[in-house]
Amino acid sequence: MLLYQAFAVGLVMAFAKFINAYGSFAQLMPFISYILLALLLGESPTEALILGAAVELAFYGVMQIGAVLPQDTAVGGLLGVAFALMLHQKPAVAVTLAVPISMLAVVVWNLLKFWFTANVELFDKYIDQRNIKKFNRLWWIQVGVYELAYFSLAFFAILLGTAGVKAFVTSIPPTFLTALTVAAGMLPAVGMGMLLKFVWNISFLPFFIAGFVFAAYLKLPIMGVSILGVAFGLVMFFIDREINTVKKNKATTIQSSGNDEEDFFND
Amino acid sequence: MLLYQAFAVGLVMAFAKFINAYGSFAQLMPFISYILLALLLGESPTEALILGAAVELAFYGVMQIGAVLPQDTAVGGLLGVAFALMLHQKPAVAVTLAVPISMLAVVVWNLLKFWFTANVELFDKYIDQRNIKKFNRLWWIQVGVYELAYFSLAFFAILLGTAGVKAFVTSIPPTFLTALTVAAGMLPAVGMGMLLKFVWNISFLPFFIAGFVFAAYLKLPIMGVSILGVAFGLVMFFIDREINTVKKNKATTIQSSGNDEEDFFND
Amino acid sequence: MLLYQAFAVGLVMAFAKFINAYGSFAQLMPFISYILLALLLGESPTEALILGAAVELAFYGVMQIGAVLPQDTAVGGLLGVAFALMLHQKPAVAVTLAVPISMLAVVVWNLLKFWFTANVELFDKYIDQRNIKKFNRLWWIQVGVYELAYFSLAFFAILLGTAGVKAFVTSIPPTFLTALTVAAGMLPAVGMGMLLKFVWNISFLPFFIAGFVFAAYLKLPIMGVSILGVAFGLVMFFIDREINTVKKNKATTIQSSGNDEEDFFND
Amino acid sequence: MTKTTEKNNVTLTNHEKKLTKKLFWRNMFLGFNMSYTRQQGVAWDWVHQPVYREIYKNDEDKYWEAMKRNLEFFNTTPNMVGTVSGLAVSMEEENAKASEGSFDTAGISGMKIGLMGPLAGIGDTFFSGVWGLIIMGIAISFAKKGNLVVAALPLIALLPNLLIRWYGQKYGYKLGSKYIQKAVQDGIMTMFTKASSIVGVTVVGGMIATLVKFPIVYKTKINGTVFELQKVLDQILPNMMPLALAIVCFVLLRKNVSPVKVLLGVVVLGFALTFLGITGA
Amino acid sequence: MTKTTEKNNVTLTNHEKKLTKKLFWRNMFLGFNMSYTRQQGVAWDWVHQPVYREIYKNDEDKYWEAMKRNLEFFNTTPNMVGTVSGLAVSMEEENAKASEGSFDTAGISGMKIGLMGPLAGIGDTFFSGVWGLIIMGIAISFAKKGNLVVAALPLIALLPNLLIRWYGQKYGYKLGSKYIQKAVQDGIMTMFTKASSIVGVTVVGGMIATLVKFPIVYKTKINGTVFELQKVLDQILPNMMPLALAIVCFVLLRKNVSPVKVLLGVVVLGFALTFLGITGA
Amino acid sequence: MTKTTEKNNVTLTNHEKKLTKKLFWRNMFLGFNMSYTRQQGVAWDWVHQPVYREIYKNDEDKYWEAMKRNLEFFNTTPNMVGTVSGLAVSMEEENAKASEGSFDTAGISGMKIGLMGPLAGIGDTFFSGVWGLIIMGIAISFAKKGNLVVAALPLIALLPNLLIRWYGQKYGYKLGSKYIQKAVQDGIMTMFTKASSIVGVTVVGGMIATLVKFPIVYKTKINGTVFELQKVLDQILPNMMPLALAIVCFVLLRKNVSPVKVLLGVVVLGFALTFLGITGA
Ligand SMILES: OC[C@H]1O[C@H](O)[C@@H](O)[C@@H](O)[C@@H]1O
Ligand SMILES: OC[C@H]1O[C@H](O)[C@@H](O)[C@@H](O)[C@@H]1O
Ligand SMILES: OC[C@H]1O[C@H](O)[C@@H](O)[C@@H](O)[C@@H]1O
Repeated sequence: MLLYQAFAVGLVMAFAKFINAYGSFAQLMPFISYILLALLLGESPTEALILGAAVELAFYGVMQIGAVLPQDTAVGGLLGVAFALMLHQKPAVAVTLAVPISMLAVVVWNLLKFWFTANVELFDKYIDQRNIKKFNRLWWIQVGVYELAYFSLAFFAILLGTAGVKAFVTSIPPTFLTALTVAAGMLPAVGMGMLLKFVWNISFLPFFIAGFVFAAYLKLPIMGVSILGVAFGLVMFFIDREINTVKKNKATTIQSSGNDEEDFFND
Repeated sequence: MLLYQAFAVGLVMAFAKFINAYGSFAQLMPFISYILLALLLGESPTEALILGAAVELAFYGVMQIGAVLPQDTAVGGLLGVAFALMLHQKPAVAVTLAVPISMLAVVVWNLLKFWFTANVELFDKYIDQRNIKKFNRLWWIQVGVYELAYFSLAFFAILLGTAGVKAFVTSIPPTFLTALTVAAGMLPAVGMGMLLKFVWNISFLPFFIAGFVFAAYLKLPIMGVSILGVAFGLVMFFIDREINTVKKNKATTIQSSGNDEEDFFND
Repeated sequence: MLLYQAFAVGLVMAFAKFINAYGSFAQLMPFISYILLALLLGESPTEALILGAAVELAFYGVMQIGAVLPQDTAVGGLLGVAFALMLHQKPAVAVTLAVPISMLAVVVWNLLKFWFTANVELFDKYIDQRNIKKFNRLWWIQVGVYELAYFSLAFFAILLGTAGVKAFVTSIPPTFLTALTVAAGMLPAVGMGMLLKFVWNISFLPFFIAGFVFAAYLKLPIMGVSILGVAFGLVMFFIDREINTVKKNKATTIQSSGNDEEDFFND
Repeated sequence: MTKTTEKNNVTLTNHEKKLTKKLFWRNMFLGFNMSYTRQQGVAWDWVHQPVYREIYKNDEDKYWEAMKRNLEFFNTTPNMVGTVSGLAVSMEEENAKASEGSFDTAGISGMKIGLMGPLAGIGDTFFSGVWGLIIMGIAISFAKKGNLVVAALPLIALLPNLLIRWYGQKYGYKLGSKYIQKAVQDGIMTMFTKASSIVGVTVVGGMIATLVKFPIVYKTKINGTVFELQKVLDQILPNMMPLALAIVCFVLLRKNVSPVKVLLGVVVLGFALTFLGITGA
Repeated sequence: MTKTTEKNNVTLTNHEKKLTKKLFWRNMFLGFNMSYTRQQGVAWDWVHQPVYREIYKNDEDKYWEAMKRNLEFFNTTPNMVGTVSGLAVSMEEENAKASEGSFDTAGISGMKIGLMGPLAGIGDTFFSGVWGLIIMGIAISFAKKGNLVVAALPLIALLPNLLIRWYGQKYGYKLGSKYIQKAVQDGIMTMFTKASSIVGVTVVGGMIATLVKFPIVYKTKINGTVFELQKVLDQILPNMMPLALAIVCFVLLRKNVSPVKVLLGVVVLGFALTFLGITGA
Repeated sequence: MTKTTEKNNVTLTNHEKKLTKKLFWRNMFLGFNMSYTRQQGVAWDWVHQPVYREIYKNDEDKYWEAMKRNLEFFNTTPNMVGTVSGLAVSMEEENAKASEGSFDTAGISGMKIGLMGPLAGIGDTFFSGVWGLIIMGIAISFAKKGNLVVAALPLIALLPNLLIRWYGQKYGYKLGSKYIQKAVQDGIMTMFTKASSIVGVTVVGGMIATLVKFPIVYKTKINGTVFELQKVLDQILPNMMPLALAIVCFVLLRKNVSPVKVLLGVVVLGFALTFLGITGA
C-alpha cells in the first residue's frame, strides 16, 4: 500500500517537474497536480484542493526568476499536500511540511544544474565531432535523470518518511497548531515582498497605495483590484507614450501623433 | 374618441419633432413630450413616464450624429408610449412597438431631406433673383410640410393602427412578453456601443475600465460615476496641457507657465 | 474658588500660547491643553475633549499663514472650553463663546506685534553698541510680556466674565441652542474654504472632486481619503518629474533617467 | 481691425445687443430644412438674412452677394453655431466697412469651413455624447418611478446649450477670428474633445454595469449541489454578461455593421436565450 | 570649499554635533517676538548668536558684523528653518576662514532671501495645510468620543516637524548651498508643493463630505406624499449642501471677502435657516 | 532582404507553416537542462537543430558552424522565446542564401543577446509577476472552497503564454529584426514592462489587504473598559499589521537578506506572537 502511494506521488512529482520546465506551464497550474495526486491516491480531490490552497497561499508570490530559485515550491507543495492528504491532517499541517521541504529541495536542483554544467563540455565536443546522435542522446539522458531524480525524491520521501511524519504530526500540541495557522497566514507577506522587490520603483508607490486602499477600505476583491491595476498601468502607458513622443521632438499634435507604435493599438 | 386621440398624439408629435430641430432641445427632454401626451390623452402622467422610461432606456445612447440617423427615437418613442398608454399595457409592450417604429420612421425623414435637397436649387434661384420673399416662403413651406408630415404620420398611425396593435398586443403569449422584457433590458447595450464607437480611442480604455469597476464592484451610482469621469477628464486635460507646453518648447517652469490658455482656467 | 480657576486657566493659556510659538508645536496639539485645563480645574478630561472637539471642528482648517492671523483659535478655544467646562454646558455653548472670542483676541496679538516692531530699533542699537546683554534682556522681556499678556487675558476673562457668561448662557432659549448647533456644524466650511483658497489651482480640481466622491459616495473615512490623496500627489509628482526631464531636453530614456533628483527617491 | 484686438472690451452697444439677441433666437432654427448637398447652408442664410440686411443696408449688391456666398455648404453641431455665427457677422461688418476689393470674402468662407469641423467634434461629443448621457441617465432614474420632478430637469439640462450659444456668439463677435483660431491651432479644441470623450467613456463604462440587464436564470444540479450560472459569473466578474454584450455590440458597430442589424441581433438574442430558458425575468 | 563638495560625507565631528544640537533647540524660538518690519529677523539673530560667537571667536569685528547683518528681514515657516540655518552657518564658517575680502557676505543674505520663500511655500502648505488637516481630523474623531488616546497623537504628529528641522539643518550644513539651490531651481520645490497641495485638496474634498454638517429637516406634503427635501437632495448628490456651502465660502474668500465676514455670514445663515425651520438637529 | 521589408505580408507558405509548428513545439523545451555557464544555450541548440538542418540542407559546413555558433550563452523568459526564435531563423535563412562572406553571422548573436534582456524583463514581470499573481489569486480563492472549476482555469491562464510564443515567433520570422529592434529602442519594451509592473504593484497592494493574515487576539481591561488591540488598529488603518509585515519583508529582501531567512523570521514571529497570546486563530 505505502509502496503504491510512494509510486503514485513519485509519478505526479515527475509530471509536476516536467511541466515546471516544459513551456513553463506549471507556473499557472499547481492545482492540476494536486487533483491528480488525490485521484491516484484515492483521496478526495476537494480535500486536496483545500490543502493545496493553504500551501499555495503560503507560497504566494514566490517567484523563480533568473539564476536564483528561492524555494522549490513544486516539490514542497506536492509532498506537503501528499503527507497531509494521506494522514488526513489539517491545512496548517500541509503548510508546516511544505515550507521546509520546499527550501531543502532546492539542493536537488542545484546538484542537477551543476551536473548539466559539467556536461556542457560534452555537448561542445559532440558538435565539434559533428555527431548529432550523441548530442541528442546526452540531451535526453539529462532530461531522464532530471525526471528520475524528482521521482525518486518523492518516492523515497513517502516510503521512508511517512512513519516519521505521522509520529511528528500526531505529537503536535494544539497551541503549536494555532501558531502554525497564524504563521501560515503571515507567509504570503514574504512572497509579496519578493514580488515587490522584483518590480519595485519608487514611482509605483502610488499604485501600491491605491491597490491597498481599494482592498482594505472599499473591500474590492482580488479581481476588481487586478482590473483597476490594468487601468492604472494603461493610463501610465499612454501618458508615457505621449511624453515619449515629445521627447523625440517630433512635431506632432497631441491627437494626431502618427508614430509607429500606434499601429499596435489603434485598431 | 379615437379621432380625438389621434389628433392629440399628432399634436404632441408635431411639437416633439419641432424641438427636435429647434435649438436641439429635444435631445434632453423627451419626457416633456410624454407628460404632454398623457395630459392630452387624459391618462396618468406617472404611467406615461414609466412607459417612457422603459422606451428611453432601450434607446439609451442612440445618437443622431452627422449625416446618419440610425433610429427616429422621437417618433418611435411617442407612438410606442401612446399605444401602450391608450391600451394600458406594460412597459415591455411600449418597447416592442417603439423599437421597430423608430427604425421605420427614418424613411420619412429621408424622404423629407430628399425633397429639401431638390429645393436647394430654388433657394439658389431666388437669391439670384434677389427675391427674399420667395426665399422666406419656401423656407416656411418646408418647415410646415415637415411638421405636417409628422403630425399626419402620428394621426393616421393612431387612427388606423390602434385596432391592429390592440389585436396584436392581446395575442402576445406570456413567454413572449418575458422575452420582450429581457430583450428590452439588453437594448441599451446597442446605444452604449454606438457611443463608444463615436468617441473611442484606445487610450481611453483605462477610463472605461474604471467606470465599469466603480459601478459594478463599488456600486457607485450614475451621478457618482459621471462626477468621477469629469475628474478623469480634467486630470488628463491638465496633463496634456503640461505636455503641450513642453512640446511648444516654451522655456517655462511647471508652475508659472504663462501661456494663453491658462487665462480661461486660472480665475 | 473662582480666583483659583482664573489662575488655572491663565496658566494653561500661557502654556498654550508658548507652544503656539515654540517650535510651532501647538498647531497639532490643542487637545493637550484641553486635557491640562480639565486636570487643573478638577473637571473630567473626557468632557473637556468632547467640548474641545466641537470647538476645534468649528475652527477646522483655519490657518495662521504669513502676516495674517484670521482668528486666535488658541485663545478662543481655551476660553470657550473653560467656560463651558466650568458651567457644565453643551458643546454648542463652547462653540458660541469660542468663535467670537477667537476673533476679538486677534487684537491682543496685533498690539503685541506693534510693540515688538517698535522695539526693533532698540535691538539694532544694542548690536551697534556691541552689548549682547541688553539684546538678550530685551528678547526675554518681550517673551515675558507676551506670556503675561495672555495669562492676564485669560485670568481676568474668567474672574470678571464668568458671572456674565453664566447669566447669558442660562438665558439662551432652546431654539437658539439648536440654531447654534446647526451653525457650529456649518462652520468647518469656512476653514475648508480658507485652506482651498491657500492651495488652490484649477488643475487640482479633479483631486478635490475625487476626494469628495470617495467620501460622499463610497464612505471612505478621513484616513482613507488622506492616503488616497497621498497616492494622487505622488502620481502627479512623478509625472511632473518625467515631463520636467523632457523639458530640460536631456536625452535620457524613460526608465534610466539619471538625473540628480532621483537620488532622493530611488533607494 | 480695432475690434479684434480690443480683447478685453466685450461690452456691446445697445444696437449690437438687439442684433445679437435676434441672431441668438434665429440660430435656434439652424437644425431645420437640412439638405444632403448643403446640410445647414440654407438654414444659415435664412438665420443671418436680417443681419446681413442690416450690415449692408447701404449696399444692395454686397447684400445679395453675401446672401449668395453664405448659401454654401455648412454643417456643425447646432448648439455650437454661436461662435461661428458671431465671428462671421463681425467679418461681414469688416467687409461692409472695407473699401472695394480690400477685404477678401474668401476669409469668411475659410473661417466657417475651418471651424465647423472642430466645433462639431467637441459639440457632438459633449452634447450628443456626454451631457445627453448623464442627463438622460438621471432623467430615466426619476421617470422609472413616475417622479414628475423630471419635468424640471430640462431647466438645468439646457443650460450648457444656451450658455454656449450665447457666449460663443458674443465672444466670437467681439474677440475676432485670431483668438478663436489660435485656440484651435493650439490644440485646445482637441484637448477639450479628448477630456469630454474621457468623461463619456467613463460614464459608458459605468452605465453598462448599471443599465444593461442580462438576467440569467439558468440553473442545474451537478453532483447534488445546485449550480446557478449567474452566481458563478458574478463570482468571476459582476455584470460580466452586460459588459460582454456591450463590447460585442461595440465591436460589430466598429466593423461598420449597420446599427439596425446589431439592434435586431440583440433582440433576437434576447428572445432566443429566453426561449432556451437561459435568460428570464 | 571642501565641505560643500564632499557630499557623501555627512558625519559630523563631536564639536559640530554639540553646536548642531544647540542650534536645533534654539531654532525652536524662531516663532517668538515677530515684528512687522523684520518678521523673524530679530529671532534669527537671537537664535544664532552663540553660534556666531563660536565661529568668530577670534575676530570680534566679524562677529558683530555678522550679528548686524543677520538682523535683517527674515520670514519662513518656522518648521522649515533648519535647512536655511544649517546652510547659513556653513557659509559663516567659510567667511570666518576666508582671508579679508575674499568672501562676499552678500551671498549669505542672498541665500536666506532666496530660500525662505520656497521653503515657506512648501512649509505652509504641508504643515499648516495638509498635515495639520489630517492629524486634526483624526484627533477630533478621537476627542469627540472623549478618547484620551488623543494625548499620545502628538508623538506621531510632531515627527515630520522635528525630522525636517533636524535633517534639514544637518544636510543644509553639510551639503552646502549648491545642492539645495539646485533643487530649488530644478523645480523640485514647486513639485513638492504641488504634490502637497494635491493631497490637501483631496483631503479637503473628503472632509467637506465628512465634517461639514448641513442638516435639512424641512418636509412637506405634495399630493399626499411626504416630500423630504434632504432625501431628494441626497438622491441628486449626497452631501450636496455641505459642498455648496464650502464652495460659497471658498469663492467669497477668494474674492478677498474678509474671513471674519464669511464666518459671521455662515453663523447668520445657520440661525436664519434654523429659525425658518429648514435646518435643525 | 525582401522579407524584412514586406511587413504586411505575414502569410506563410505551406512548408514554412510546418517548420513553424515544429519550432513552436520544440521551443517548449527551452526550460530544460539549464546550465550555469550557458543557461539555455544547449537547449536553444537542441530546439533549433532540425530547423538548421533544413535551412542548411545543402551545406554541411554551414550547418555545423550554425550548431556550434548557437551553443552560446542564451537566457530569457522561456515564454518569450518565440520572437527571438523567429527572428533568428529568418536570419539563418538569409545566411544560407547569402554568398560566402556576404552575411555576417555575428549579427545573429548580436540580435539574440540584444533581445534576450528586454524580453526577459517584460516576460518575468508579466508572466512570473503579474499574470501568475492574478491567476493564482483566483485559483486559490476557488481551491479554498474545494471548487473543481479550478481545473479548467489553466485553459484561460495559459492563453497569453501560448499566444505570445506563437505570434512572437510568427512576427519575428516575418517582420524581421529591424522592426522588432526599433520597438526596443523606442522604449516600447520598457513602457510595457513599466505598465506590467504597475499592474503588479497595484495587485500586490490589494493582495496584502486580502491575503496576508495577522489576526491579533490580545485584549485587556483599562479603567474597566475592554481594550481590544485589533479594534484600535482597525480604527487607525484597516489591515495595518499585514501591511506592516509585508513592508518589513520587502525592506529586508531589498537589503539582500536571503529569502530563506526572511521566511524563517516570519515563521518565528508567528510562533512567538501566538505563544505570547498576541496573535491567534
Ligand atoms: O455632426 C455635426 C452635425 O451634423 C448634422 O448637422 C446633425 O446630425 C447634427 O446633429 C450634428 O451635430
Ligand atoms: O508664511 C511663512 C510664515 O509667516 C509667518 O512667519 C507666520 O505666519 C508663519 O506661520 C508662516 O509659516
Ligand atoms: O530571467 C530570465 C529567465 O532566467 C532563467 O532562465 C529562469 O529563471 C527563467 O524563469 C527566467 O525567466
